[in-house]
Amino acid sequence: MTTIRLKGGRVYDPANGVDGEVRDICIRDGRIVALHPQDKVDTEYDLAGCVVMAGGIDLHTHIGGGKVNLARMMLPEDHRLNRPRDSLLELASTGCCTPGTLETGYRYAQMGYTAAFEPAMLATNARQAHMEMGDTPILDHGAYVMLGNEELFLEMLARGEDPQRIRDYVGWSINASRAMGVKVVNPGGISAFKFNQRKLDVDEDHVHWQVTPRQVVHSLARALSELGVPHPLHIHASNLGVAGNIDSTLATIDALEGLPGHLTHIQFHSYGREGPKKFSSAARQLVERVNAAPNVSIDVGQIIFGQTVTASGDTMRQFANADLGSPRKYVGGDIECDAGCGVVPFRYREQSYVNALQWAIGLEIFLLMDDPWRVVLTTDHPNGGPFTSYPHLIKLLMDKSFRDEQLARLHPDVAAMADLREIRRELSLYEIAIMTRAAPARLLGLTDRGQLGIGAAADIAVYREEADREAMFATPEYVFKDGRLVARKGRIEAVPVGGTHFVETDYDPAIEKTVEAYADRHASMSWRHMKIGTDELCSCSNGGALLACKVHGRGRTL
Amino acid sequence: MSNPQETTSAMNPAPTNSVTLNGVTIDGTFAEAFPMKATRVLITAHNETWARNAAVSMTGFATSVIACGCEAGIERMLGADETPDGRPGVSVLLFSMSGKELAKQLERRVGQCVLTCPTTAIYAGLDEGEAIALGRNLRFFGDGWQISKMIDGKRYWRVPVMDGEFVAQETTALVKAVGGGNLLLLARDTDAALAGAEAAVEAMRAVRGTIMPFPGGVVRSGSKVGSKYPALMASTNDAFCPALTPLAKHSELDADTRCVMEIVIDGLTEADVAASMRAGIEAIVARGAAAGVTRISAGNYGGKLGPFHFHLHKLIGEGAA
Amino acid sequence: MSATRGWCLRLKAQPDFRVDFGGVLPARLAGMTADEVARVEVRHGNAMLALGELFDIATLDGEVGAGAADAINQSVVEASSGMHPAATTQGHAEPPSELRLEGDLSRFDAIGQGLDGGVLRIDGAVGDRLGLSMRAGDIRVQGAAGQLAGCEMAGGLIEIAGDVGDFAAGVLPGSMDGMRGGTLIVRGNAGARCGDRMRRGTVVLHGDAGDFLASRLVAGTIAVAGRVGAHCGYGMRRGTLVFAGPPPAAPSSFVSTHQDIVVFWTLLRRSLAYHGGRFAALPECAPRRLVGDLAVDGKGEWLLPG
Amino acid sequence: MNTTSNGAAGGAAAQPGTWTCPFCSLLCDGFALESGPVLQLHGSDCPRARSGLATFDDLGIATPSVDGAGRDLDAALDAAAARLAAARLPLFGGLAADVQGMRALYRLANVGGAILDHAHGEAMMPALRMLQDRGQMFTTLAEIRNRADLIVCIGTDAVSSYPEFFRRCAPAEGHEAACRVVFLAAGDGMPAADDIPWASAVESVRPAGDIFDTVAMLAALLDGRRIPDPDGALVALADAMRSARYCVIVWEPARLPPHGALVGETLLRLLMNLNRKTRAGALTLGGNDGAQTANGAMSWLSGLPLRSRVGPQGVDHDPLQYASARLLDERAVDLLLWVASFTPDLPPPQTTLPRIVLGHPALAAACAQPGTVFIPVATPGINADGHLLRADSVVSLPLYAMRDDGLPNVAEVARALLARLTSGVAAKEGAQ
Repeated sequence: MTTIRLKGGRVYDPANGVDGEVRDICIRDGRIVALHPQDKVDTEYDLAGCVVMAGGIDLHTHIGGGKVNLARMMLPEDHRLNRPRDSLLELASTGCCTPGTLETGYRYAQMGYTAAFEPAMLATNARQAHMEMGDTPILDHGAYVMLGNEELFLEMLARGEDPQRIRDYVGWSINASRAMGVKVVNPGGISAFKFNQRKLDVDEDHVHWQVTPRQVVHSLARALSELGVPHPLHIHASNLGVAGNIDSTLATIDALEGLPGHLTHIQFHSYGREGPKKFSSAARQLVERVNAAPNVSIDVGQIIFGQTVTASGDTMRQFANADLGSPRKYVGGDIECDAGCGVVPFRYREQSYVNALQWAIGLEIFLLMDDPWRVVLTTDHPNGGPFTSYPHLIKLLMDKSFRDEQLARLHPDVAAMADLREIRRELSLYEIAIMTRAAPARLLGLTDRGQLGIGAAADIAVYREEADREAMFATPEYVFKDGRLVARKGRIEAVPVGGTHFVETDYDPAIEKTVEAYADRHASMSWRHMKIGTDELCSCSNGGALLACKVHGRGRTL
Repeated sequence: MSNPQETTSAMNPAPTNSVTLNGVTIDGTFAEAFPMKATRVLITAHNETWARNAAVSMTGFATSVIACGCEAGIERMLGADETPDGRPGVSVLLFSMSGKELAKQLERRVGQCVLTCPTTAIYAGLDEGEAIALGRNLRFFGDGWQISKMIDGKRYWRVPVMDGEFVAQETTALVKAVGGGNLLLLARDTDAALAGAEAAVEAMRAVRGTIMPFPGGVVRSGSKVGSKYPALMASTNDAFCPALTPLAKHSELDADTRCVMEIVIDGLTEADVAASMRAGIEAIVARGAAAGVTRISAGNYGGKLGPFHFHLHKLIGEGAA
Repeated sequence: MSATRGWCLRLKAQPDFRVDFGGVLPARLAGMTADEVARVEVRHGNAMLALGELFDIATLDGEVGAGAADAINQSVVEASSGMHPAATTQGHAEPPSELRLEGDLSRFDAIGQGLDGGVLRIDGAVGDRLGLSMRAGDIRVQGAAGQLAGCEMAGGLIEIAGDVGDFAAGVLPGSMDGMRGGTLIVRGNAGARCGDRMRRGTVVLHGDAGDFLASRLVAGTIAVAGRVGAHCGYGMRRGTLVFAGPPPAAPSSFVSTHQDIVVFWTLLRRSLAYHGGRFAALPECAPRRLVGDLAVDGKGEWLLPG
Repeated sequence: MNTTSNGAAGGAAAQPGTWTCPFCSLLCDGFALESGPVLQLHGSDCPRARSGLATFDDLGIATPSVDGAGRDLDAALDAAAARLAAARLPLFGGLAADVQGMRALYRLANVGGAILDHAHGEAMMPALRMLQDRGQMFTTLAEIRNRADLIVCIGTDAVSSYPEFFRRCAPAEGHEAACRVVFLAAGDGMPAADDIPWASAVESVRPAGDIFDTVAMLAALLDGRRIPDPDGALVALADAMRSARYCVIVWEPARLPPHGALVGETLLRLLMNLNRKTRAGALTLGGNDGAQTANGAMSWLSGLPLRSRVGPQGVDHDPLQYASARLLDERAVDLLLWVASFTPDLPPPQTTLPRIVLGHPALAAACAQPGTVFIPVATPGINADGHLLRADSVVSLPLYAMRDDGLPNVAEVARALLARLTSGVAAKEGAQ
């Protein structure tokens, strides 16, 4: 039994309405507990002058799975420089845009993050995704399984299958792949690209299956809602990166018909078609709509200037952008009648009109949203920029003059015209704590994470208060994972294996017959191997805790 | 640049401190010149004729920056042993008031007069100085078929054209230069004035680094600054117009002077301009007053506007020394 | 002890493992004392090893200036009277800092990595990645070089008296551009893939070239005096190959063009003539020209004189 | 030390869909395996599977050995750990292991620093270098099965090393669409129409010149270049590829001559071109003996693929220098740790350097030498559980022990060595 007292820090715990109160936080055996001030503890930390928050939670970061690994292999030049090891506990691992899993875990923990979620796990690649996440030390993790482009689902939808059957199928897929939620990427579009379709609008028919993205989005959102999966359908909408895509983004919100939905890396989907370059910010349109739609949450996918790599399941859009790659490399794949992957290295340039505007749009969205509980801080790592740029992003959001300095360096048309110039808002530490901890925890249904209430897991980040928010958030004073000190002033102190979050749903097991019949006709492996057993998950995830969340919706129990 | 005189009233009075050499009076005055930007390019071609054709076109309509954008001229012809590619060529100088305007003029003139001209190639004629585009933008004429080559640290573009390929160096160098050196030749009649001017120009052409941008090197419409018409910045130099000797508020001429010619010189350096003017004066002096040019003067603005002052007496003094 | 402008390191014995010599540059050592030089560490296997363990260390005082000037002159001008423009990188009055290495350094990699001035002379063979990413300065090797000599170099001059291994003037895995500028002179033979992904600069090869000369060449100039191996120009996009010796057979993805290129040829020929040997005797009349590789951009050219 | 015990007990017959074959990177799981002293394969006559399984027939008691003398496991581990501790720069070669094995080997390599290369490292490099230098356009078995209407095998017959390949590509009965199979520059003795019964046509195209010439010419033709005197059959093939709805290129880097990465890059280029108008993808056949797995795990752990050195100084990748053969030839390393857990066909290379071999029991004789520590290990899918990555780089499959031969698996041996090498550091590392 270990007890720790974090004494006298200024606490920001939005989940419990705590806004900068100075108070003690006590830990016993990895959980936050209430101790009497006179109670003796094993270790006490004096946190005068420090800010205390729950550990950061990144709900959209590409940290594991086939395409990330392909990106690693494709960019050896990004991996030549090794960060000096601060601690013998760190194993060798390198990379900036797509670091090795070990490096990913260390860097996140050094920044005060304690959980990260891979948003694009292919069902057919789920084992590898869990293995990579299992090799990401310190962080808890989980993944959303990609549905909506696999032939079985499209076939069911095309033949007008009963929504209950679709719900069962979705429930089965979540359980089989050990997912935390469901993501849809370019609904139907990845499949359509395999049939040589190069564009798919929300109400356009898939050339082969004759179903529309609207149907795909709605049926998945409905299935999740009925299954009771906490995380809303995670939506990478149609027409990513296309000028004027605000129309399809708003149509995608319509398609939800009030059902919960999380629109991810929304920055890449908030483009108008105005102005001389036929490319403009639609941030206001987007935010106006999201503010009015309480069923919708978003994460931003802020871009950060410099070298990165875009890795996405959206082969249709990635192939279209292949020629813009820098350096000019491209990985694309059609995967198992299930999904796809496209990897394009990219360099965001301050002097590019388009990139500069993308940057401004992302910040506008952050700053215009009324409700911080429905907007999560992401760069869509590594697509908008590596996760290591979060402290920089936080500074941009908290410091208007710093933001203006950056804006002034951009392409002159953007520097002179962007709406961003007029936005005076500076986010507070409380709002940052919402966007980086409390909101993602709530959106994922993590009841004991992202908060510092009694009984919560002791995932805690302690920052030395500094006027320079970038420096402050880059190197927390202390980071605790489940009550264990894992990083101190950037030095790794312990490397526990993180736990795996996943949900277990109820569904009618009769759906397995459908899956089996499909697998016999079309798949390249036994349907039995489409399921990851519990022992297997334990092995894949390297022996970390299995953090199952059982949900009981309207599916039938076994 | 035609050398505008300030105003008649501001002019130096008739020189009292003149010197006479071989009967030719040399005024104790000075030519006042201005900083300009300049570059030199070398045009080569299959033979001298085509190199000259390109150069003549390229330097056409380039007498004065006032309306031509630049002042340009052929510096000299180059032998095959003097050019980068072993073919006959021409050295051309361009002058303008700003680097930006010079770059614009260069690109237009090379694009229209050299790129188009059979068999030509074009190279930088200066190594040191700020780089300005030569082939850099013209290459796009190649529509994607153009090829870049670096040879000994210099970049060339090879643009496919109908006679083979047009080779153009990527950039040439921009340097500070001097424009507006001048001589005024006062003669007893038209024949004498022309003959004297032609002789002077011929002598001055031998000086490297200079051009005389006006037709045949000579300008008869010398000007002063300002005009009775508010819209005009310059107007005829009434102090040197024989027609106005008895009429103008101030005249520099006596009744025997019936024709005046001006030679304007642009040069890469102050020394180049000085050498050119000296060569011109010496040519006139050598012919003697008997040949009809009786007096040499120069145009200035009272020394207030241009930093370069070429005192005629100093020039002959240095020449003598 | 006062600082010296140059050092001579004489190898005592062969190291047990390969040594990464990157970071040991003339300018870095120039201001050091002998003790400081001896304490400079290089990576040897998994550990760091001090130069003093590997080398006897002596100064080059008294001969540095002359040595450096000689290095430049001899390196380039052997068979020609003129001064090669590429060799005029040391234009300043101060004699450049110099480092001389003596012994068989074939287990020493990345010698001269990132060099941006000064002179590096090696009286013996060197390992892989000689002059990796160098930007300026001169490297002279009396012996042979391993693989990737002049890899990704962006400026300066390397001259190698012996042979070079595969991938000279080439590229590290994943990089888009190999050699990016400068001059690489090889008096011996080159291995396979010489000029792989090279983008700019000049390679002058007095001996033979191995297979896949100029593979994936992006641009730049490679001149070869000797014989050329199989699949020359494979995947070359742009750039120029000059064959001063026996011309290789043209693959079917290369085709002839027939335009007048005497202007370009004269510029190039005059530049190559500085290197002497067969390059001094390149004919004045324009050579035969092939373009390819049509499997890629097809804007590369082969110049086949005579 | 515990031996693997998760799998079925000896004697049971695994149904199709539960046994995954570890003997090539296609990882077939459609066959039944009857366990017992002799392992019986049902549903396939795959020669690779059969010969692989045969190496486990009547497996005697495999004992570790040190310098040729039989020792118990602990003694052998002690000897191996002592030699490893004395080594200053070891090479971890072979690497024929599963994911768990690679994870443990990676930690072991980190202790003092080691170079990692796979037994098939040389064969892997063309595809890896293509990926590093330009990328890749891939497709996977299920896509081929459902979508391909033209399969072009370039420089390979596919079946010599991957006997089940065409059966894995076969459309389900009743779902056949016309699909042609063309072997291009693949030599003699290609499979005939009878061997690929579902194909609408099986042809062989053999233009003059070698494979480098052939793919370059194909790329030029697909790019619409005017080539003087092109090979007629190649022109026809290019036309067919352009008009196919989904063309699949199959290549096998192991069969390419040196510098085969150039073939890969040309293929990638022509695929990118082809995909501007129609759809196409490539399947790379390779990665046997855990090569795909070792490279995948190495890449995700470290950020760099195989032929890298890891250790306290970080990671560096050098596909030329860190080739096993070169390292041993040059004596640029001072110890070889060789892992070959699938078959006895990957014996450790001969060298005078000390060797530690974690091998298939049948390698015992080849490793009974002075200077060599031999530790027999279990094989994923036979007598150990495990995970392997499939050739098409996306799918990974579980493998289950079909019987218990009392052998430790690679991960267990590596962890035991790690524990012997480090006590202080390992203790702090949390739940392992």
